[in-house]
Amino acid sequence: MALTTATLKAAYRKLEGGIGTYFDELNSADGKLGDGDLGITLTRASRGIHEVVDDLPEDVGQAFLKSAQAVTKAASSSFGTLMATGLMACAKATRGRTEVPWSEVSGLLDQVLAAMKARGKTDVGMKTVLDPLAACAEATRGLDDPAALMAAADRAITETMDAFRDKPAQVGRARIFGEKSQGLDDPGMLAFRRIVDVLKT
Amino acid sequence: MALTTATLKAAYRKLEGGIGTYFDELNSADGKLGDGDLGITLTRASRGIHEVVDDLPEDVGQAFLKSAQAVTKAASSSFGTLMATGLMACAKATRGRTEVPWSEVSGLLDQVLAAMKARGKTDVGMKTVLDPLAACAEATRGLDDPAALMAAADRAITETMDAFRDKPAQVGRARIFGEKSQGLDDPGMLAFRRIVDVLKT
Amino acid sequence: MKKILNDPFSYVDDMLAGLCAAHPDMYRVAGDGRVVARADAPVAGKVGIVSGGGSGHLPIFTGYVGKGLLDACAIGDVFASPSVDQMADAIRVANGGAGVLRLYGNYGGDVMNFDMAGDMVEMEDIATTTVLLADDVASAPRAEREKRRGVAGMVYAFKIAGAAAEAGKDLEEVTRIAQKAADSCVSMGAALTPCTVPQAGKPTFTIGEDEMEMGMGIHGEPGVWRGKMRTADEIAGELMDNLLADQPLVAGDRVSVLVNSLGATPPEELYILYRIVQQRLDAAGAAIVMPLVGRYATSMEMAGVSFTICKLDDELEGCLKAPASCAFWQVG
Amino acid sequence: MKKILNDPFSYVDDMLAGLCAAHPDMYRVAGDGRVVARADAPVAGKVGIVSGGGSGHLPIFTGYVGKGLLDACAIGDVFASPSVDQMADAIRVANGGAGVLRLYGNYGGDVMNFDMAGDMVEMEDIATTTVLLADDVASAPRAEREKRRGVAGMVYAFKIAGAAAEAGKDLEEVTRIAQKAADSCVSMGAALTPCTVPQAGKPTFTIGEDEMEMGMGIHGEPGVWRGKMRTADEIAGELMDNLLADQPLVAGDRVSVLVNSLGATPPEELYILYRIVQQRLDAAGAAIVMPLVGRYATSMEMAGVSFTICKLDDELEGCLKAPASCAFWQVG
Ligand SMILES: Nc1ncnc2c1ncn2[C@@H]1O[C@H](COP(=O)(O)OP(=O)(O)O)[C@@H](O)[C@H]1O
Ligand SMILES: Nc1ncnc2c1ncn2[C@@H]1O[C@H](COP(=O)(O)OP(=O)(O)O)[C@@H](O)[C@H]1O
Ligand SMILES: [Mg+2]
Ligand SMILES: [Mg+2]
Ligand SMILES: [Mg+2]
Ligand SMILES: [Mg+2]
Repeated sequence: MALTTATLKAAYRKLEGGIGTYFDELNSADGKLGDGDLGITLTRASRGIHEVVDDLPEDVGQAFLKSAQAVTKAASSSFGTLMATGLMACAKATRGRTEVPWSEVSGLLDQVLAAMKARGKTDVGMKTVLDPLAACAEATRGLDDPAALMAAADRAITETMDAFRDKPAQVGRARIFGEKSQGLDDPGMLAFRRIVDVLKT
Repeated sequence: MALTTATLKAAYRKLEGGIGTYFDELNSADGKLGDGDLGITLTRASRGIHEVVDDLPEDVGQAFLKSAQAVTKAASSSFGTLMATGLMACAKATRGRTEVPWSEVSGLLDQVLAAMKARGKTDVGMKTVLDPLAACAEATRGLDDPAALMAAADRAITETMDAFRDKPAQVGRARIFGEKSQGLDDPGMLAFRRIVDVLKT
Repeated sequence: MKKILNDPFSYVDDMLAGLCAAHPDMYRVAGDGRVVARADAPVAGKVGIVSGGGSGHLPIFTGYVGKGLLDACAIGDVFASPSVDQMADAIRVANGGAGVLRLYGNYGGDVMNFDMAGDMVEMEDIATTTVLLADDVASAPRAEREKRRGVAGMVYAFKIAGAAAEAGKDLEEVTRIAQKAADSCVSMGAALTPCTVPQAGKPTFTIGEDEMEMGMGIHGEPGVWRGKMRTADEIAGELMDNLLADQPLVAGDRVSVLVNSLGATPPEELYILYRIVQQRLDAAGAAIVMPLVGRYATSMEMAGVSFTICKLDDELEGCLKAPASCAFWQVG
Repeated sequence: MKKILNDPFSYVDDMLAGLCAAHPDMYRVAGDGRVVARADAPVAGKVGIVSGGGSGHLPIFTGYVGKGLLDACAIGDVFASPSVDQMADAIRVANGGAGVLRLYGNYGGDVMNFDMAGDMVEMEDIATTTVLLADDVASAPRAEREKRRGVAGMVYAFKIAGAAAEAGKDLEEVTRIAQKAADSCVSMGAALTPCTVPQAGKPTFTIGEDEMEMGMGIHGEPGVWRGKMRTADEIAGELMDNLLADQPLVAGDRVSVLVNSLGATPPEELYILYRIVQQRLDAAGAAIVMPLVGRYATSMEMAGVSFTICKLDDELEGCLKAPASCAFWQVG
């Protein structure tokens, strides 16, 4: 079994149906440490993808590219741009293929992480969405079953969030809240958590 | 007996002591139909006179002139300017004299009224301070006893205010309130009423 | 609404001190401190133009002292008339020997005081004339036009009369042109929130969180109706309806238009309104000349807006476009 | 606070339509409608300067498109970054063949998007450089200066870089001068009330009737302290203390200073504050050049103020005083 454009389409449709549940939660988590638009950003991103999902080509790389472009247009907040950057990295890695073995997921996450680091000019360990992402890349290494991949990612996110909760934010708008951010989840991490929560159902 | 600078000084001091009682009442009456500064205006006028009252010259005309100038400086709202205009008219009529017979009061009021009409570019009958003033000029005609003069003025004011209360305002800021002004005393009439109330005690 | 100030009773004096400190090349204080004059006033041989009124309306009145605009201005407390002496001082400092035009808004107290000030300086052989702005169509019907309040139309009158004086016209001519400018302006406004007069310490009126008042004056004088907030396009439409009914336009007319914030309303919202202003003037066949969008005549931090239409002929248009400069406005 | 609008979701588009309708000689819409360019852009052979950011800060950013200022600007929703595509379009329309400087405020989303936009146009052989404004001293200590938010210092950077580009300097020179201008600016603000982002429909934060927040950012980002309202002189004194501690001045220094309203605060109150600004700069022995007092960088109808000190050398001073014009500001 492998990741195809059909897998992607199903995931996007699931996200579109489910992410609304977390709209207020994400806005208000971002409101405590930033500008309160993170729920809006995810909704806009999934609406942007909605416009293209029916027409995504068989070429998985092209499908990723089209979704990256859609997110760029629809959601220009930091998280939206990071998402688009990650999708673009996937596009590059899967260009010209209609099937991507599940065993490559961990490696894809490495590419995503590298692209986001470059775009965000930051590294892991700063209490951002990069940290659960890095943990997922590690935790999924060597796995090639979608359910096992999902379970490993799920655990990795929980552990990372627990580990970072009491540290101060060091990047993005949350940085200026300094000590106030200790004890609060990074909004971007929470957003990642919720995306996986929707996808795993 | 006659009106002298000593009479004027006593009246000014009485006013200064007593007008504060009506500060809020006059502000709020003016607030209903104008800009709510009529209590402030009378207080400022009497403070202005306070600055000069000790030095008022024996020449009644000069004493009126000095008080007119003091009011002009201190109170530049419509009512203040009308007061100064009235005092200036008295100054002209009494220039060079140290005693003015009480029998001339009615004639003085005629002069005051004429000057105010010219300054305000308006006439009696429009529901302004001019109406009780005109009534006082009439009511005091032929009288030469200060107590009788005061009693006649007092009655004339009451009658005029009763007669005008239900008419709409036609001049000044109150005009634009149109029908809303019916049933409400003109603030300038009320101010005149309160000045006489203080002086008659 | 919160205000940045020291003592409410020093609000105006502190403001004038800062204004003249920031722009010493433009403004200087004259008289007892409540007169602001062009730094180079009086300009010998030029007709002087003075205005005056209460503070709290910047740039009106004080701000428009400058080349091609006013020569001097008498400044009262917030929303209160200056005194006769201050007005007389303003006239004196503006007098370059060619006489002085008093150009100001139609408010009872101001009129009586400026008249008295004119009587005073007459003894000093200064010739004066008067032109009153009475442009607020919401404050009286056209049949009683002379009773209307003066509002943002002053901006056009100052600019046009200022250009005429700068061009060397005599007192009679400057007065004629100023009167024509005043007669060419119609204005109307709508208020959304009150403002706070520092000495009063509380808002000048109260209004519901979802209410607005159409036709309100710039000191909170009553308007035409109070009711639920309307959309931008509805507000603009109603203001234009009233202005065009009062002063109809025909195809080929040339007008300038001022979309003015009363203070807090941001330029973003003025531009939203401007779309409709333009549509309506286009529909009437009128050409728009030098539209003004911004804060030209305010009531401190009041939220709200006013529209002024100034109908032009060649003479007025020439004066409107002539160079002028003050700290708040520069033309040419 | 009440807003004049139609649909919150059309706020920015309605605003841009009105802006370009009112000033067709200045501005035109480009790209997908969320780019505003100089009417005559691109200017062949001239280095282009683009900026971009969220709406709701007029005159910043869009308003400063004009001769001697910006060539184009990408405009997001209120307080939200424009998209990568919009930024790329702004760069394209600004490109007169001599390269384009991206000059904007240090906000994470804007930076990522402008970087991405730069990557896109690189493929089209447009050379680009970047200078970020990071002038808000309240947002990070000087040791971490590159993390500071960009606020009203942008006004100086736009003006100075714009003059350098207008003078025909090449991309490297314009970038060097822009960077020097950005490095010369320190700013700090204080907020008294929030504002309302139309799509959110409620105020961005709450604050007590008698409270203020010192050091707050222009989107309501947290400041240094929140507490009881202070007097104008205390507020001005504290802002100047912070600015002068961050960027000390010595006798003979030349500076410009911007006393800026965040929106609702009227010019009267800016001038009250200016007295202290001038006193403190005089006491430091610094000469004030071309002080700016007004609404230059706002947060819609927020009440509050910011001060910016821009330390000048001959090159910066020359650029600051060079002619420039847009609908909101005219120099020379
Ligand atoms: N430079 C960066 N590098 C990595 N992650 C970042 C960066 N900036 C922001 N983020 C992530 O994005 C989240 C905020 O996203 P978003 O609300 O879209 O930001 P904003 O509204 O400030 O543009 C943060 O919680 C953080 O996880
Ligand atoms: N033109 C006028 N002629 C006669 N009386 C006038 C005139 N204008 C105002 N008044 C009187 O003055 C009163 C208002 O005084 P005041 O509050 O000082 O006016 P404002 O504050 O509007 O300048 C009115 O109630 C009226 O009696
Ligand atoms: Mg956010
Ligand atoms: Mg955001
Ligand atoms: Mg009054
Ligand atoms: Mg008054």
